[in-house]
Amino acid sequence: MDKLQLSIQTDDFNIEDEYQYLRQGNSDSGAVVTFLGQVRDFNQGEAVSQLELEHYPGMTESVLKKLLEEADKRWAIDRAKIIHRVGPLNASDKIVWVAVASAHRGDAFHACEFLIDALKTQAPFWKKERSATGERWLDARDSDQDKAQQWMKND
Amino acid sequence: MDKLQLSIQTDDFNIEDEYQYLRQGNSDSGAVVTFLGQVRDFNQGEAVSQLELEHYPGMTESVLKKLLEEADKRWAIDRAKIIHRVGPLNASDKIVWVAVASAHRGDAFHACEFLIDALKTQAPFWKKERSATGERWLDARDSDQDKAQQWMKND
Amino acid sequence: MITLLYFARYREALGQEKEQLELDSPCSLQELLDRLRERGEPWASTLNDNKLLMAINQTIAPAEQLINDGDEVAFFPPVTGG
Amino acid sequence: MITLLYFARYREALGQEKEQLELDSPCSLQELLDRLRERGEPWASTLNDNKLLMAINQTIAPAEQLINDGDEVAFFPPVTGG
Repeated sequence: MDKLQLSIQTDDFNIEDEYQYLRQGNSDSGAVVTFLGQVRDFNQGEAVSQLELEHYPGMTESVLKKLLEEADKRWAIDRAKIIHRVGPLNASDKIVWVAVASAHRGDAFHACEFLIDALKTQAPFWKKERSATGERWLDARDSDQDKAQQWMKND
Repeated sequence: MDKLQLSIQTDDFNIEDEYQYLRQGNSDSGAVVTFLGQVRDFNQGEAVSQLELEHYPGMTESVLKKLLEEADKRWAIDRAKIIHRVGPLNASDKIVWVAVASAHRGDAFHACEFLIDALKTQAPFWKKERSATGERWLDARDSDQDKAQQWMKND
Repeated sequence: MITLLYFARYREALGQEKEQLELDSPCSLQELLDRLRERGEPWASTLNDNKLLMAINQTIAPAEQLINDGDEVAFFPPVTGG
Repeated sequence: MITLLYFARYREALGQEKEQLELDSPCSLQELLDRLRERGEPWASTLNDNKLLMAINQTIAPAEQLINDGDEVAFFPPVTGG
């Protein structure tokens, strides 16, 4: 089993199954920290709201692979996995899951937060919101850039 | 549904089910951060290893409830849950799960890490290891005390 | 009457998890602890642990805190959960 | 021959996700960008975005980087995944 894994997929996934996969043959890790990003209900009161996730196939995988390798260099990691969904998603659907297993919970927390912060500013995904009133591409947030910068200062 | 939940139980639990429960009627939270602690294989090479989890019923619940309330005061939390197992556990079994849902991922990360750090030094649980060579009560670790202290400095 | 509870390695060393005790007059946790140690072994050595923690009614309490009739007093080593 | 890719709002505004272009001689990303803008609308305004990002062969690249024959060049707005 690969220590560092990633999957770009349209289908939903089961977190318990993913967790079982992460710890398979890996009883050294006492700690597993995960981040899950889900579709927020951005149109409260409106009947329909949907998110469309576009990405740059090939570049996405190569960016995420580099981020996993960087996390692996900076922290003590036994296993790490990123799942990111693409295509149409509905309110409360899972979008992204980042999981890090480690013998040290501090490392698991740091690596997991680094991965999601870096993913948000570096991985080529784009979100479009659709509702009854129309559709719009989301703008990148400065707060995400700030979070990502923090990890470089810590080098 | 209560915003802050806790469960002390002997049975295993399904993380996907718990996640569904956390987000039920809660589409405001874009971020869910979880910590899972599992039994490490502390006797590599030995055939049998088991962990026995003892706790102080009543006090356990009251300490965890206070920690959840403190986390809720310090960070923007939509839902939080702690599950801690007691009784006999085997290698790779889940021991503890801490989950925090928030509109802000930074808050979810901080609250989750605070909860597990505080739980480890304040909640009345005790671990005993059993293996073919005998059994022993685990000693508290100074590193856990140090981590817990950090959160007080940040007040 | 107060209730005493022992957990983890103390429970095992003392061979009991619970006992009830009559308090003549209000006393502090420290005074109770001294009284228990005076019973001899295994009390003397088991409760002679500088890491020992005490709780009154399920809240950690300092050695000088007074115990009242009806209280639940617990003795336990540093916690190791999570 | 190089391949150009457009993503997200650029793809929609330009009405295409991919095109192929003959390069007369090695040129920089900036020179390519200028050439595309000279096509007029919708190119001129769509690619006149100070947040525009460019990649060569799936790696973000600065405007002065040279493009070689056979390269895959992509134009896209700031990313919003996760």
